[in-house]
Amino acid sequence: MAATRDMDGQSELWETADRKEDDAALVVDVDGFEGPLDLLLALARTQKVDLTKISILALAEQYLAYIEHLRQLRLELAADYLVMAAWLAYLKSRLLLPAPAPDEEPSGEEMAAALAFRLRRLEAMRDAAAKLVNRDRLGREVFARGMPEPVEVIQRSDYSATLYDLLTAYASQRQRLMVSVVHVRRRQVWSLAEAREVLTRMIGSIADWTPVDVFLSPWMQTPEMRATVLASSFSASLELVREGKVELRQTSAFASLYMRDRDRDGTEVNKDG
Amino acid sequence: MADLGNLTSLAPEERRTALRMVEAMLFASAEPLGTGEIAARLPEGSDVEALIRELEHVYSGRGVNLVKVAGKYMFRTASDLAFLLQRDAGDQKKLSRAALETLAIIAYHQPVTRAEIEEVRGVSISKGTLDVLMEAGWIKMRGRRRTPGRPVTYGTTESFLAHFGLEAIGDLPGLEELKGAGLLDGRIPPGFTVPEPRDGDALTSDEDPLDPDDLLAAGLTDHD
Amino acid sequence: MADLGNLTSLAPEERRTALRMVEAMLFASAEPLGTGEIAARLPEGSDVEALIRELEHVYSGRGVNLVKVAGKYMFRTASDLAFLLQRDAGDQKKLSRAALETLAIIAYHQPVTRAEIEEVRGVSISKGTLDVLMEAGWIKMRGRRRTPGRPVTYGTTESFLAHFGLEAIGDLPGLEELKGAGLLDGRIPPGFTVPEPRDGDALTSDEDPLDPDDLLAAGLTDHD
Repeated sequence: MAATRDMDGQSELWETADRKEDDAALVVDVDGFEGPLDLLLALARTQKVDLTKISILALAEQYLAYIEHLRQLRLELAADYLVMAAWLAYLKSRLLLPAPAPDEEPSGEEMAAALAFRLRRLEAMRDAAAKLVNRDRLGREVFARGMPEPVEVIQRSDYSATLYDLLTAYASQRQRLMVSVVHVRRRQVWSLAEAREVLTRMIGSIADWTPVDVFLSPWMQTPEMRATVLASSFSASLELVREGKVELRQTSAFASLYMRDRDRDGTEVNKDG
Repeated sequence: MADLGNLTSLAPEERRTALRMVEAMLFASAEPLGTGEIAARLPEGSDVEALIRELEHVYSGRGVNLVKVAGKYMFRTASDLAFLLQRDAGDQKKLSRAALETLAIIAYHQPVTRAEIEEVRGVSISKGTLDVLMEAGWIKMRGRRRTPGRPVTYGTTESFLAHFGLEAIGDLPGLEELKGAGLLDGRIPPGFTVPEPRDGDALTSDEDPLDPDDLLAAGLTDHD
Repeated sequence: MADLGNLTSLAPEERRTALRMVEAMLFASAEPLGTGEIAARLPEGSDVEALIRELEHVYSGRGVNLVKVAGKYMFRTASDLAFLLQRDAGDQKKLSRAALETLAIIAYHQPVTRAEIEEVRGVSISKGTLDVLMEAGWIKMRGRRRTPGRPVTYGTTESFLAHFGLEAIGDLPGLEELKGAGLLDGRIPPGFTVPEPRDGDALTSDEDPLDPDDLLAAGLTDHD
């Protein structure tokens, strides 16, 4: 076989390409053959003649003997090996016995020629496969561009961005930040949770009725904040009242809202009671 | 004169630019490009063939060559430098002997049905074998044979040609000898019909197009 | 004299072969190659630098150029011919503004933690933003900052450099260059600086290596 160019590569590709024609090597391993035709081809090679000059009769006998040998070893044989054996036995009889009256049946010679043709064709295809596999193959011996730049078909979607995009993005965001550094950073919205947290922290330091806007004043330095701080802390303080933690007092509509620690007061009440 | 006019009328500078463009396009692609694809991006009236011939010449002795495969052009490394690069080919798929033989039979006998492949090999092929070849992108379903049962016919793909460095199916190694020996042509004993390998996707007179279902089933093989 | 001896002692034929080898290697490689990697496959004593300079020269006016990115070499379509390849760029995804800004901050401020990125941007970044950049192969986890919580530090990859055509991170323009390019306008408050980006994977003094778990979690980002 021609498949000897690259021993390592070949044996991977050709699994058992170098099966020997040796009779002895044909031991019992029918599994190694790809069907009866493959086995016949291997046997034919033992005749060491051109396949066009092969004796099909001798080959048939070889095959039958081999199968018989396997059966004596009580090996299970796939059905197609046995079908081939039966066909070869029939072929043998047709070749040996005088031809029956000419009819539609192909003659023994025609059958033998057909078999010889099939063997030659199989061998030819094997050689062709070997020649194919020994060509300079793309990705094995010869290589395409390793880093193709997408032209025709784009297999995977790539992210596109230019250095200009990158620098623009960086510069503009740094610039944005520069601007916000100049102004005092402020929160636009005081959340209920924040208000509640601040109020809770303060409860302990409230001695007596204290206007809520007094101790919220540090958070209300700008008019924008005033609304959100008042709204959130009012809601939060109502929550705290409901939970019995503070008391609220307002003398009249729109007057200042006063707040004091309920616990402190509560203890007094308890003492009183 | 009219035909050559376009080329010869190019100023040297324009010609050089066109050459650079062809070079860039072919170099950028890992797939073979046809002259049509190349021409589509060149200035109108460029003589693509002449430009390619010139590039072929420029690169002929280099580490990278311009070759024609599957009727298209691609750059690839020079084959004498295989020793240098083979270690790059780490994750090659290993083809079984059965798969390789099947591939050869499909290549030389296409369009060919599964039954015909089995007839040549004298053994049935496992479903996996054709799948592996289709997955590798080397074979595809072509159509259906107009015989009872309408069996699917198989043929090779463009990437088969590219992979094995063939310009066309007619360049398959030993094709002429096989034909001459009658192993591919009609001179065969009764009961054996072996069609000749045919190029191209055009269906033969005894092939029908695939049904929509076949195309769905073929899936990845239909990309070419 | 001793240094040059190796090169000049090469016979013209050997030199030509070595040149072809370098050309083929660079063509076939799936990533940029360093001189060390190239030298490893050349005959002992080859002057890789000289061979590359010659190849660079050969390709300098061509449709494809040999360029140096991230200290390594690769072939790339000549930039004036990029339009030839852009026709098909339709499938490319554009990076979101958030991703682009995050990438830029990582590039300039690396090694940088997520909290630091958020500090520079003034807004929090979603996990998805970093994932997109990792998926694009442009950023990677470098290590962990030696501060409470040991946050992961991010940096850019070699393919970031390759994509943006930078030879090194240090090539990113500084404050003055950004101003010069009109990207930053004149009203820059005192104390405003643009960091001098640092190159290389070597950990800084306040970085620990990544934990083994990090590497597992990083998955696809670990290929470089």
